[in-house]
Amino acid sequence: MKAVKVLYFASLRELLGKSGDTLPLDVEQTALTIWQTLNPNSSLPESCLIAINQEYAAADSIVNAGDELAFFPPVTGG
Amino acid sequence: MKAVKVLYFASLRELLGKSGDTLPLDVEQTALTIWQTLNPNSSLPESCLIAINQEYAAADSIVNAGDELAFFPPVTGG
Amino acid sequence: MNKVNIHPAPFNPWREITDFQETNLQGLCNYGATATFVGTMRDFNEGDDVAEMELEHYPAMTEKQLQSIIADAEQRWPLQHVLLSHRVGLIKPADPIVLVSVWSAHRAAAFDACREIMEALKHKAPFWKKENLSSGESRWVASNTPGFSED
Amino acid sequence: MNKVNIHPAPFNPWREITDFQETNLQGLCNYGATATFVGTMRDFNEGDDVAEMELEHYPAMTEKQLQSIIADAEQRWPLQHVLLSHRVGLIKPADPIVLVSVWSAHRAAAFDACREIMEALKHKAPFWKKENLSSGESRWVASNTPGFSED
Repeated sequence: MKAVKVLYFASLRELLGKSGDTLPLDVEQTALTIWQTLNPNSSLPESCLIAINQEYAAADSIVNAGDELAFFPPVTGG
Repeated sequence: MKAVKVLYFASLRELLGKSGDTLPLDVEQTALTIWQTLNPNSSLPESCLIAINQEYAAADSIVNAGDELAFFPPVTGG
Repeated sequence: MNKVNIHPAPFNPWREITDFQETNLQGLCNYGATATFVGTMRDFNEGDDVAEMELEHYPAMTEKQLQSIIADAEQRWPLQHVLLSHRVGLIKPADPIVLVSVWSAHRAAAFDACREIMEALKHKAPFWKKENLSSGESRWVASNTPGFSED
Repeated sequence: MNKVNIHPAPFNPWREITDFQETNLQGLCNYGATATFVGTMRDFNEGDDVAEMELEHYPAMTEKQLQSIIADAEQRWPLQHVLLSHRVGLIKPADPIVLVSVWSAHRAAAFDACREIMEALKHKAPFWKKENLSSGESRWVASNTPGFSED
């Protein structure tokens, strides 16, 4: 069965105590739904950024099996 | 007797065929008057820049004996 | 010719520009302007002494985002070359963190593009800084300082 | 710490920055931003091939003006160091002509000051360029290209 690979970075990774998850996925779902499934006790932080296959996306963007989904705090590089 | 040292640069130097003049100076005069005395056959070009003691000045700025007076075209460095 | 480098170890930005020019611009006489920015780690931030910094990133996305930032700039200005380097890992004060270098025929495009690339990188590239303070405390940097003077 | 150099022979701007940092910034961790501009001779201008260029200046005034341009910038922005170098004499295509390098705590001041110093130099410093074209003709450059995009 196909799955979605989920990644967490920086303060979010530390907050959740994990750097990623793998979620089996039958039908497409939104990024938010996937977060809620994987992290039922933590609401998605308001400032959280989302990327699907390394491109910025929104909470209601559609994620398909095989995609790479990432959640992370505001970036602070440079 | 004291004098004013006059310098010409770049295209103005080539136009006049000289890089400088020395003019004995009894009383203070304007930069324009000094130009007219030294170059009776060439009117001061409109775009000409003027410096007195290496600071920008105007055609009616006063020049004293001992000063260094310079005439030059618009600058094109950098 | 564009180049993106991610450095897990200290790098010398001036040597990197020199090498890039020797490799890619040898014999070229068409560029008149090179605008460059180097960001360096300070030992002081928000009132505290910073002993070191950990720079985390999202490798697969970093490269894509940096290339996309360069492509956006190339749409807006006539650029000849862009060199973009960023440090990751454990960083010490005075270490260079980021290098943006832009070559163009004229200075207006070089200045504009260098600054815009730097701002885009600050807002879009997936890097995160964690400061280890001299006091022993650690904290994630919450947001970037503004890129333009408030006037 | 500020430095002004007038070079009668070719100079390497990246080596110059490196030397300046090694001499003056060793052990300092307070600068977060270095903005740099290098102007280089192109072999093409206003539709003609340029073989070489003669750069004349007014030595006594050049130094005074460049120092005054730096002092003006220091009044407007919190700058830590400024390095300003300019070539004079006979210049070949791809030779660096000018280097402006500014160190500050934050990038907004470094970017703003670097660009403003470059514009001020173009408008106030007593340098003149004469182009020797490949055709054998010579001509004085009449005015500078604009420093900002017309938009």
